[in-house]
Amino acid sequence: MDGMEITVLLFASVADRLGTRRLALDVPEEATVATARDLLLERFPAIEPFLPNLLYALDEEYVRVTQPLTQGATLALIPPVSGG
Amino acid sequence: MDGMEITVLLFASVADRLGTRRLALDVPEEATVATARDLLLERFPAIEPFLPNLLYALDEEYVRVTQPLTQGATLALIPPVSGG
Amino acid sequence: MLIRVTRDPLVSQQAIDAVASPRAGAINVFLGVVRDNNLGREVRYLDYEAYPSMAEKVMREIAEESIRKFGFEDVAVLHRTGKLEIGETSLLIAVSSGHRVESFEGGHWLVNEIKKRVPVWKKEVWADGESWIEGPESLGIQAPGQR
Amino acid sequence: MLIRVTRDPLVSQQAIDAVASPRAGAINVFLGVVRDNNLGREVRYLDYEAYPSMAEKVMREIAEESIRKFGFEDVAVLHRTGKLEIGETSLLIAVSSGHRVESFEGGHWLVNEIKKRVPVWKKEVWADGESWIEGPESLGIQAPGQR
Repeated sequence: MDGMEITVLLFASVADRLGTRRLALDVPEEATVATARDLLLERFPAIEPFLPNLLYALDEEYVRVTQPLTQGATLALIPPVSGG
Repeated sequence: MDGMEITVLLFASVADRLGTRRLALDVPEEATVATARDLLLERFPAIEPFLPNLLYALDEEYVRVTQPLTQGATLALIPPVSGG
Repeated sequence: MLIRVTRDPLVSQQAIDAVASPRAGAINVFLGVVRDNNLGREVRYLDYEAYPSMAEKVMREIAEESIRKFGFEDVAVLHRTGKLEIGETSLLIAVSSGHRVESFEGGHWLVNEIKKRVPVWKKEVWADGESWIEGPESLGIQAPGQR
Repeated sequence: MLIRVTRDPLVSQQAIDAVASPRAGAINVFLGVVRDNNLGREVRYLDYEAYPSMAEKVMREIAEESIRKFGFEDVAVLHRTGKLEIGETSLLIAVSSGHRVESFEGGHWLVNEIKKRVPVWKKEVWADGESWIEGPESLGIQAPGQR
């Protein structure tokens, strides 16, 4: 069993819908952001309508969904921002 | 003798050159701003180099040199402004 | 450079003091303020949520970019989070520059980029409901490195 | 509307408070600040002279024009006179508006008009001399009703 564990951060509408702002997620070796996204969708189908508008940040940096994950990384799901 | 008396205000470079910031000027009946300007030039030849760049305000309103003066009016000679 | 995400009230003078410089002839300050209405709805208050550590990181990147782009002497960017009443300041930026033109143009650019890229979200609370604002303006985002 | 020519130090918060409005989503504040250099000369301090009553009248006219033109909620314009040290604020304006775009564009317009039309003059004092600044920028003036 060569998996990794990452931390997933949720915000705003997504966090409210899933009822949590932070969760641990086990992902397989060589997983990418897309892998994590698909696992989350499997575990939380309610996330589905949000996916088209999400951006992803890995360790506080916006990344493409092809970006590989690393052990202990923090993946943030970023809904369209509305600060200011 | 049907003349009027007006107050003339001077500022910045012009005031420094003439050594005064305020003077009373007797002007003839039916005088305009141009009349006052010509009288000032006669009395204070040192004002000559400033004239091309001056604007005129009569009772705190920018006016043309053809504007008629009135008894007791305040005429201000306005060098190019540099506030801000 | 002053960069801060905070739950405390934002004080303009703090941002102005942070950007002061003997070479600055112009300081532009922008306050984003909670308005009593939005898109025809009457707003009771706003609730701002941030991803604070990443928000400060992105704010710093944008501030550094603005210094290169507009030649600012210095920049301050502060964003408040939590419950904000009508009239309270949610975003406070200040820029100092030699002359006024860059201070206005660069200040405007800075606010636009902050609203596009910084991970902060606002929830509108009305008399009869509430909603996260993740509107069309926000959807235009193209983050660096994003497909 | 707050319009003032004064010898006292200008305090930003006073201008911000003066333009606050529940309908305002944006407040833009501009500070004209005394810089330590101009056109390559090292400046020791500035001395501002005004025609105070007319300056306030013209500032008020420009402020009212800006409200019609940009739909501001409110406007504050303050100009200081007398001796100003490096870093001190000579001009302070604040505008409040529904949205940020007008606050930047209209604030910039307001500062430009004030510098063109308000009867205020600045004397630069250097280590080895002094001079009234009545420069090319100022010469571009075309006052209302002027030939």
